[in-house]
Amino acid sequence: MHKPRMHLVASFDIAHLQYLDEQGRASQELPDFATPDTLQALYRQMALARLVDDRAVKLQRTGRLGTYPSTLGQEAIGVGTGSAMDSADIYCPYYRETGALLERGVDIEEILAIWGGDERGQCFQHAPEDLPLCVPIATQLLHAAGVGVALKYKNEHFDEPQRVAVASAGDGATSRGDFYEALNLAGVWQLPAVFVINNNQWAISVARSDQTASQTIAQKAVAAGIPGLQVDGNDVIAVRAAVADAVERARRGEGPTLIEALSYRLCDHTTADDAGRYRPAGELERAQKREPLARLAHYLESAGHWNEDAETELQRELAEILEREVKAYSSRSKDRPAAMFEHLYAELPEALYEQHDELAERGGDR
Amino acid sequence: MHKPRMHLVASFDIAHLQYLDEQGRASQELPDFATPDTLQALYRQMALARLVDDRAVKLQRTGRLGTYPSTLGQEAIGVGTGSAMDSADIYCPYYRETGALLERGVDIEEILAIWGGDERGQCFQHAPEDLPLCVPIATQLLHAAGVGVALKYKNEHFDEPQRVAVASAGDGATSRGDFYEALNLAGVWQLPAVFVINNNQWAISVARSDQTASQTIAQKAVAAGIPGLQVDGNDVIAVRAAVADAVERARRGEGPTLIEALSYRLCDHTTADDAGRYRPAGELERAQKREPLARLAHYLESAGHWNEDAETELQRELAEILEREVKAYSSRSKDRPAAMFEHLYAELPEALYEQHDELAERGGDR
Amino acid sequence: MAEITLVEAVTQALAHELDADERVLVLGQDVGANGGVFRATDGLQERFGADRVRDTPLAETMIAGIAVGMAAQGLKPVAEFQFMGFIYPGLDQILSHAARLRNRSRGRLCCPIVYRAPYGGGIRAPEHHSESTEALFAHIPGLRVVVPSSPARAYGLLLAAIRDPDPVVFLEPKRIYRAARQEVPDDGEALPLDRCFRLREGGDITLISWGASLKETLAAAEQLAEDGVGSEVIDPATLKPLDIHSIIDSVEKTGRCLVVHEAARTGGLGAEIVAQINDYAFDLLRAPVQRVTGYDTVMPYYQLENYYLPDVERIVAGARAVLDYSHGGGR
Amino acid sequence: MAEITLVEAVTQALAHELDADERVLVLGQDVGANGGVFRATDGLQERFGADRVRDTPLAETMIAGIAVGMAAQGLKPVAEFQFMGFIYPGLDQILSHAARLRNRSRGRLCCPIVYRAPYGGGIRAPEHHSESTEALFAHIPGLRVVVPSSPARAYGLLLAAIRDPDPVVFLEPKRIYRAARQEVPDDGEALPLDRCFRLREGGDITLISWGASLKETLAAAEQLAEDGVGSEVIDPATLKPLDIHSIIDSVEKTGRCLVVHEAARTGGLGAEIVAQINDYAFDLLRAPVQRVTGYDTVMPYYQLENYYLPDVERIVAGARAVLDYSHGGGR
Ligand SMILES: Cc1ncc(C[n+]2csc(CCOP(=O)(O)OP(=O)(O)O)c2C)c(N)n1
Ligand SMILES: Cc1ncc(C[n+]2csc(CCOP(=O)(O)OP(=O)(O)O)c2C)c(N)n1
Ligand SMILES: [Mg+2]
Ligand SMILES: [Mg+2]
Repeated sequence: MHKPRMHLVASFDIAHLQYLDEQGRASQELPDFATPDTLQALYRQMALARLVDDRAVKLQRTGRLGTYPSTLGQEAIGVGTGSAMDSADIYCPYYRETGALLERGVDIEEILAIWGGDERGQCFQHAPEDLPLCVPIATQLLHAAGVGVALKYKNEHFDEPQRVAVASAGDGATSRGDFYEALNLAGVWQLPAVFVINNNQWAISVARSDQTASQTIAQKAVAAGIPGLQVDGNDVIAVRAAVADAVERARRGEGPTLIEALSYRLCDHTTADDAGRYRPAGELERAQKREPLARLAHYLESAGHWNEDAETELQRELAEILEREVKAYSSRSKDRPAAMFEHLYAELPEALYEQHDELAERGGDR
Repeated sequence: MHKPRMHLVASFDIAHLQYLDEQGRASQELPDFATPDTLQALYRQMALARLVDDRAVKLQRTGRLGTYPSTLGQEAIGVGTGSAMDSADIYCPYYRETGALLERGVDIEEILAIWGGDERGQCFQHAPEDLPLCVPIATQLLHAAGVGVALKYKNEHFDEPQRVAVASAGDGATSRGDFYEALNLAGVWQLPAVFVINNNQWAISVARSDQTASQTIAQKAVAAGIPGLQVDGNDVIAVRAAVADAVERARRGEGPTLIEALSYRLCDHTTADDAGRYRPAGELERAQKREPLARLAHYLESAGHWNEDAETELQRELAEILEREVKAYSSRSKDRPAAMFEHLYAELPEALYEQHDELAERGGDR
Repeated sequence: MAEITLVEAVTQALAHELDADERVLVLGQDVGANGGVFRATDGLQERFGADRVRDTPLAETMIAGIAVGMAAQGLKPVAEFQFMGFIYPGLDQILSHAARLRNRSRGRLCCPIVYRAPYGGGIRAPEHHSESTEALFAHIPGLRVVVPSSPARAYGLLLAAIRDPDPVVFLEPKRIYRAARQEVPDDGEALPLDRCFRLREGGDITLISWGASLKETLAAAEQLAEDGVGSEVIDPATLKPLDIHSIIDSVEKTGRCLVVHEAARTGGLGAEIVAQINDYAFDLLRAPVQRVTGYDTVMPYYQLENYYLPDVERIVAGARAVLDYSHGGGR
Repeated sequence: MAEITLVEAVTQALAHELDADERVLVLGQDVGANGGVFRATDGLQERFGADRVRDTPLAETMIAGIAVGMAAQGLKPVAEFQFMGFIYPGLDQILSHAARLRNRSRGRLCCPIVYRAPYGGGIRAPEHHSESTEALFAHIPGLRVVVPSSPARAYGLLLAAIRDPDPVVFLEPKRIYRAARQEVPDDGEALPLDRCFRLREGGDITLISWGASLKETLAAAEQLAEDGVGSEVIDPATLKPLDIHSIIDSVEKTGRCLVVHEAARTGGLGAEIVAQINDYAFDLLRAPVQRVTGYDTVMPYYQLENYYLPDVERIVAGARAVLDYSHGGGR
């Protein structure tokens, strides 16, 4: 049979954004925000995230922390995303988030407390409206859509300035229905929402190519009729530029965006994982050459805005901050057992008095 | 800020297939299968589906059937799809399926029994491997993916000839995570599966444009990295050609396809619905002009393969079949109450003996 | 004042709260122009606008999940699942998030959500349209589960559910959506979510049921009364947290109790009620608490559904068995 | 013969059935090269190929749903959910389809599926990784729910589950995955899915538990024995359908019973056991059957999880309360 004639009804392009190449050279004119000060600040936050991660892994190894998911190699995504948001915007994080949380003002002590098995870490004293870290994969994307509904509604009904919901997830998360349902709703309701995917090439041991046949994650936006783009996730300038642009469009009422940030997980999935079991030989080494901190440092150095002394001074300052926070974490008192009832409902129902009291007694609260 | 330079990484086109235009004129050379005999057979099945639907609605109105979802106006989709499959292929139907079920050899009596509240209708005596009609929206698409896994596996491990799983769903169903998860798996595992969407423009009262912002349903395939295309769903030749092509590619191991068949629900959602509450004035009338039966009849007439006598004779023959089947339905005995336990497990567990026996007693079975 | 049905009472409560509190939003499939497949939201979109009463795309996980995000930002979503049989894709979001957000954020954020769904069988509906799986929700810490059984209780309890600062699963017995009419003043008076309702007084046996089954339970009580047996009929209405003490008060008086529910027996809420009566009133029991329930099988297609549902005859027989029970000795 | 752990017994059973029956396929997240996050599928992909032991994309609804389609076509999928906390998105497919396909097709098609998941708390895991919601599944008609509590039972019960022609939810108590070793011959001998296991004989009280809690329950029995109290310890193992008669046999002897489970109390499976003991053995009870369980709140983050889990002290105290119970009169 000869090939039938078909009529074109729709076309889509997926584009990729990069400012700094792998050697830290500007591959195009940098965006306006990329002043030396701002770039140094971004570098600082990525360096801090790396230190926190490193320490957290060590704390876990010595039994002082539970399972911990490091962001090693992916710091540009969290920091770029967080730095592109207004503090009044709402962040709906997944769990691999150290950089973004630091940008959002979450205390290092809080981050450690969460992974140290203490709900009080989720209090986010300096980001009180952000959602807690989210473990069930992709579920937070629907929360972000819901937050977007509320922010749009409050803007229209309560004259609140338009705020934006930003959510993050991993590449594996894009296989879940929640991801797609969130994007679809955001599209059809034109929600002020930005979805940032940390495509670190792995979902635990499942490689990106075994996760989906789509050539890019960004093109999944096509299914929802929303814009989708790829950024170099090891280029913090690109991440910040893309997220900032998406956030501003959302703020202007122009709807949601899906951003795929390409990076690589330069570490085990978590401290409970051993990537040696499944990672092909050589892959890690190749990826290491593209990592985000060295790249930005190279750029700043070659532009004359960074040097060894600055680095030493920065590391000293960050180490001090870290020590202080780790100390605060280590000296926290344990939560009271009865606390597990005290926030279950706004008011403890009578039906739970007995159980609550038994627990309070056991915890020595009374 | 000036617009950054971005690098194109992927491009996608969505195309639309039609053979017969709204007036029943060939808009391009017809495919090889479109012999007068075959087209008459397709017409016959569509006409039968329409009669069954009409009668089922009447049976419901007189209390002799439960809620019924008519396929009025969408007959080309079911008949086109069913006729493109081999009998050994597996169909995973949704609930709006009269035409496809007739093609699959399901008895009219069985169809009526299902909607008449009798599980035995799902026995599908002449389509014993097809899945039962599926009510929870989009869930059957995952079953089709699973059937696809099995068919591919059995081909590779048990030397079974390659069979194909075909599933159907409505436009509303494409908003559900199950839809996307099924497509994504089918893509990454290159499953022999074809997903046919009856885009009848409405999901009960929710218009297609309130369901998703995507310009087409077909483009949702892009998210899964699989081919997606649109067909004129009122053109049975186009439906059959597209499905047959997709089925054959699947059979050759070339993976899944998403097919969006554009049509219109020329009836209430079900007998429990009143589309008058939400359907914009004029829409129904406009859609009626595009309906599939008249279109094919016009084509056949103008080609000299159909006339009034043939139509009269066909209607007489079909009415006879229908009477016989309705009579068989009406004279069915009620299922025994205890039957609700007899197929719950392969063997009734001891824990259920008492309940089973109580029910058998109440049903007069013992 | 006109008398209204249970489903109209639902509409009246929704309208009252939409009117009273701009943070209240109604959302779900076909809740807009169509007014819901049972007309529970009839006229609401016209009155309050498509922003307050929203048709969603067809995705239950989404409905359950966005409600969490909306609530975290201070709105009060009232989300409809079209039938209880389609609530399951939302269970993860309800269980893992809605029910936990307050606790896991140590009170920083909360989820004042109402998840509504028509519930139960007996209306000759298609497959999957007749579910009564309240027990799944009653096992989830952090939720409230409420089932009204009359127009007045539907109104008062739904007001309370919407005003409640925590998530409520509100299950509407659709078999009695239009079974009876009652005067229900639109006075904004909520009913308590922590108290049983005593629907009938009596001293010989306590009959506990909720939702549509109360219809048959009350009829059974009537029939027992003809034989001189006094039944106390209790409607817990709020199934979680359960007001066990009102139940115990009644059992203290009667010493005999029967629980009636439409859901499958094993692991149904009846078991929990039996266990708690045992905990608190074992010594007072003159017979084991018994259950008349749906069978431990899938709710059949509609031709057989009346065999599945507890009917008056089974309830009377169950009560008789409790009443006639006499210790075989042993203790 | 080497002694193996519970998780190794799971691997051994999977390998046995993969080897014996080419229709058996193992699928789930990270079950391939990684061998599962708990190594339950360690080495299986290497041995049987990536076609038999498959890494899936990250989508639980999908995992639950494709198993139905695979089973309908005669395969025997053994699907792993990485943790029980991530099974909920699969619930709709399990409840609405896997559990019903045989019934709704009147026996034409069926679902010989095993849905496996590591289950329970006590391993200092992150949030959502410590669920024990077996009661949700035990309420669903058409399912079997199985929880092994030793390497030998894990092996024998998993073989039975895989061979069973109907869907089985197989919950593996991960706290005891490596708690003990036992010789488990790889002889392909399945254990019955309709019988309780009596783990200890005794005449004074019946202690019923399953999964990891049996560890503490047996320790409590030991402690009670030091005080001269004989405990009969029963592991139902198959929680649905429940072999209540073996339980009744024991209660006939002891007249006293305590149920211990890690899941939240309200609506937990303990309630059903209490209710059924009441149904069948009310007269023989010398005290109300009581429950020592997890609390009716969300399983806390790990710092407090040991307060949540029933420990030996609470079990002994619970048993003491049953043993010391004396009628306050009334009946
Ligand atoms: C619903 C759900 N399923 C499974 C898990 C277990 N799990 C934790 S992380 C992970 C992989 C996630 O991969 P990806 O989305 O790529 O994020 P990454 O960890 O690589 O950043 C899995 C399967 C989970 N947390 N939630
Ligand atoms: C999971 C689920 N949610 C809701 C429903 C109720 N319902 C039945 S049909 C329908 C609309 C379906 O629309 P569409 O997918 O476009 O198919 P159509 O009926 O138009 O052919 C809805 C919401 C259902 N059956 N299943
Ligand atoms: Mg990843
Ligand atoms: Mg439709």
